[in-house]
Amino acid sequence: MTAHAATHGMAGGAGGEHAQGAVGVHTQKLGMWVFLVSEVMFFTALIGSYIILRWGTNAEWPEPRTVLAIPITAANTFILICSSVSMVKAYAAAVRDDQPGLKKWLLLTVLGGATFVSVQAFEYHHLVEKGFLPSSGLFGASFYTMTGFHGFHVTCGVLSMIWVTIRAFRGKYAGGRFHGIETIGLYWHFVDLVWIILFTIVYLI
Amino acid sequence: MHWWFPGNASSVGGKVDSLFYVILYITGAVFVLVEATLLVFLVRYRRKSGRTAEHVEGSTRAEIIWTAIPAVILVTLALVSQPLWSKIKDSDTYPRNAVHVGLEAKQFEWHFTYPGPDGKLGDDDDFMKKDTLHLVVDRDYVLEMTARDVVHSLFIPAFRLKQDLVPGMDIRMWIKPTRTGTFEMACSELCGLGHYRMRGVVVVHTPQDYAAWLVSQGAASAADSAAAGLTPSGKGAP
Amino acid sequence: MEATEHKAPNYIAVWAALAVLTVVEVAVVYLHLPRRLMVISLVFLALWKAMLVALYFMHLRFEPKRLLYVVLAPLPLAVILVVGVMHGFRGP
Amino acid sequence: MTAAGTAVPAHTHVDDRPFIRKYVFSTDHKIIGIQFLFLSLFFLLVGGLLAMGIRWQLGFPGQAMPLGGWLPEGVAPGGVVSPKTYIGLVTMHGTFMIFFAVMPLLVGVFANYLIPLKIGAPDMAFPRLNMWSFWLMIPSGLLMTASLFVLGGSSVAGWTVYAPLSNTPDYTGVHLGQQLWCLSIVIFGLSSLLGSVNYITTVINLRAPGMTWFRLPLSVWALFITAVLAILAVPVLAGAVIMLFFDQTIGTHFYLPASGGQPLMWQHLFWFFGHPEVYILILPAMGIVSDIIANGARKPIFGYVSMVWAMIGIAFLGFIVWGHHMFQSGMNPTLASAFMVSTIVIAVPSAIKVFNWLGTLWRGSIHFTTPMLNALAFVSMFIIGGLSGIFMASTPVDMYIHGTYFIVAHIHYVLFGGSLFAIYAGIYFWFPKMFGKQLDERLGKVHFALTFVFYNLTFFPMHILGLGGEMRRIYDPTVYDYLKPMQPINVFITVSAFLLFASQIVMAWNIVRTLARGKKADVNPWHDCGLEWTVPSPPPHGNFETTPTVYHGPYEFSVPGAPADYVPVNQPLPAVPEGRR
Repeated sequence: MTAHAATHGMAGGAGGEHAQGAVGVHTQKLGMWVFLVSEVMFFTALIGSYIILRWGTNAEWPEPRTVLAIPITAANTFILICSSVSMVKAYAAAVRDDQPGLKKWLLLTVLGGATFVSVQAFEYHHLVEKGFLPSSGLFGASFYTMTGFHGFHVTCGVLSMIWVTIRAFRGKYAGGRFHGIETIGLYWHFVDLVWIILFTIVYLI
Repeated sequence: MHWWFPGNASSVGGKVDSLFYVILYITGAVFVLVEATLLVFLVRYRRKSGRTAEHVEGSTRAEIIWTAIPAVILVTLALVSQPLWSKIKDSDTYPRNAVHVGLEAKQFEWHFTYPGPDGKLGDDDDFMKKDTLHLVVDRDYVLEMTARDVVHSLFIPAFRLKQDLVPGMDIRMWIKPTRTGTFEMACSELCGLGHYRMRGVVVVHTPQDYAAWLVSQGAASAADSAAAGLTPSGKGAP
Repeated sequence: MEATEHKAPNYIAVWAALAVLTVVEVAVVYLHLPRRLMVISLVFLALWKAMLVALYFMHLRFEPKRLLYVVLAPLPLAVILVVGVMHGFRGP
Repeated sequence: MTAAGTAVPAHTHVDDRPFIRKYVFSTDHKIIGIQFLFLSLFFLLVGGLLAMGIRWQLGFPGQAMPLGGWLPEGVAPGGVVSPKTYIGLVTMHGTFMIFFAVMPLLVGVFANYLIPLKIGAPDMAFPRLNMWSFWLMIPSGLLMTASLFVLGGSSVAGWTVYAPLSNTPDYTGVHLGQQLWCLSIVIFGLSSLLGSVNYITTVINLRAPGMTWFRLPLSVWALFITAVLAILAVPVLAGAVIMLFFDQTIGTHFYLPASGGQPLMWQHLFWFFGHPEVYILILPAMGIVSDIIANGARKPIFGYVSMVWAMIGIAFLGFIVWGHHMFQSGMNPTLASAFMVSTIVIAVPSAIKVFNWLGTLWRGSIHFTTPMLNALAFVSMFIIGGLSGIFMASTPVDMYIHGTYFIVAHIHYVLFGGSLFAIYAGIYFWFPKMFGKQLDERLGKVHFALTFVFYNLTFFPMHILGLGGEMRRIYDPTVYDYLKPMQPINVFITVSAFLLFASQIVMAWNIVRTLARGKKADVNPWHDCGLEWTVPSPPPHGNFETTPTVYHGPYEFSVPGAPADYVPVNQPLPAVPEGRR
């Protein structure tokens, strides 16, 4: 409980180093995990509806691979995974207080995320031109809803990541103040994780 | 003055009512006991000079007792309700020889399709009636229900029956009237601005009356079917 | 620091595993396996990948058990929701 | 995403923040709680006004409403409520009361105000997110209010907005109103999410030394569990509502049978949120009432540990009972049976709580203060609401009473008789702490007595209407011959409802008068043990001079050997004769 004395002065969640409360988890990190728990339920509603509509009822369903381009999306999946790796490398650099490393890996992460979003936008454009729209049956509806909200999450992630990168260049994460990196990293990996599920369930199965 | 259940007129109504009264007596007794205890405590343990509260933090034994008793009563209730429920709603248990009648609900209208003299649904002698369901007393019926636009709910208070009709779903409900007469039916799921006037009637005949009615329908049915069939509803208008 | 107590996992190895699993997934699709086998293997592969990300990138392997419970809490609910609703459609 | 706020100085005496940071865009949990209080009381008033419109039409169908002539011709031709207006009133009454009155009153006000004070924290874990949680409620409330005035009118699909009625404008003529409803609810969900993340993190991580889990006041436990329910349930609603919104705007067919969509899926998703929501609306009330009853009876709460486990049990079971709202929906009857069992089981922890409250009163020394009276009303009304729920849990009986006024009576016994009485109790109890002034006890008791009487006269007869077979949400019951004889009951309810509404003026007057020139409140007017009563009223920014240390549980009243009949949690218990503790 001595930890509390430390938390007391910085209830702002500003990432003090000793701000671990009763469960021994930094407040900021705990807050992010709680947020991610609710994100799980949000995506459950969307992905669950897809599962229910496709397998729980007798709706007609096209073979996804006849509509969607798997190779390019597989490549895109790989890009997102790479950006997760660069994120975790950035975190490791921050823990070591390796500032050049932190900046390098953060920039790569931003790049990976932005590439992913761009490829997705390109894919949308292509699909719409082919006449595959949200109004094209249940598959179109759920495809655009799920991947759209995932893309929205990635976009939010890229924007915050840019902000974090700017802060990193200003030295805000120097001297062991790495909790901000860890927290945004959790969000980033979560978005990656959701994509892993989405890629399998929407594109492959 | 009728301020209680409408008189029962179906095979399941009596059982539903009995179950209701069982629950009413149990909950009524619990209600009186608990509220009386509350009142007694409030009077007896009100603040008085010279008496202080007793520092009691709980009693495991008391708590086990008042957890176990409601649990037993409640689970019993569930077990008692279950068979009746399956009998009413599980279409696998419906009588084989039941007469099937079609029902399609659309905004503020009930459209019944009768099997005609041969007793079979889905052939040429079927005929339609709007907002009126004619049945023979003591005969088993299965309504084959669907909705054309939004969710409706068929509610026949005197039969104690209620079942939603969902667009895109084929739902069946068993009906067996036990008393002749005319009974009102209503929609009990908000279905639009005219929800309140989605009224219909069930006319329960003796077999003789029904036969006579059926004959009288011979000429009228064709015109009625046409009228009931595909008239566009006054969309949105109450 | 709680985060530095454990030895940093070999992130590159995890990355390689993820890449290989992705390739395997795509391969499974084009192998023309029986439908059921394909679905089962794809779900298995996806869960494997998701676990790798959660355990190593999100450090769940190195967190206190209590945090793990917090994180796992919604999963049964998600399953209940989907299974319950799917069951609900096999109607009367 | 990185919620980095500036550090809040904990030990401020001189608070030199500018006015706008102090009272408008404040990050102080106490100010945010008070902001929520006034916002949600406003919406409570709006919801109440809409209810008056509903009652007029049901009591006197087809007659011109008093002042109805002032309404536009399209809304109330000749002063008579039109069917469309009527269903709009029903829909928006439910929506406002649930999302914008009762839920923010319980969670926004009490969770914000009480959690940090009661656990000994200087503020929430993320004060800035907390501020956003309030300021997102404003656009959300504005959008919902705006939907009343847009072309085509507000949503008319009931607060449950069942598809396809809601997502197909052709069926009702409502376009924009329903879309605004959806947007408002999504923003509301975000606000609720930010609040809940804060409450959970704060309770887990910012407890004062000595404030162990099983020393938390039951109100904090309840608010914590509520926040857990909210983060798990509200996102599902958000997802479902987004799909509904897409159905209306970009031509998807999630809930339309036309291309294989499922209307029933909306009901499942909605109630998967909706039932935990019921507990979101009642658990905090239970927590507040537990605190106040222990205080009023001057006794420790009876069976503290089982009270906590009962709440956890309710929360868990709350996620597997959603189907009981759908027994007659065409859902698989076998699944319905499973839901019946889980629903019936959930009554057990509720019963435990009621018995434990009675046990708390047993051998107490009951002070009939205004908060205590309201808390006792909660208990007795919750008993009725709980018992009437058992009728619906039994599937065959539910077949008759589903969708009738019996349900309306039940929900109001739980939400008004339950939650709202607890909210009143909480407002009377913590008002001195919030504003430093004591509400007038005599006016408070008058308000309580009038509300209690007219509340019962309004809602109890609805059980009878329901058993007589009167459907809910119908514009004019006199269309049906079998309902005509019951019309006098409707008239009676309407008159009672007007009086009930008028009785609330007493409370409004009490609040206004007290704020203007009320008696200054003591630091601890109710002689309570909680940490919030150890700091000045109202507490300073940062709450505590020094971090408090907690020595025992929250309900140490009438401890033998103690100098007073309560021992504040930051003081050790007196040395006790062996055999205790």
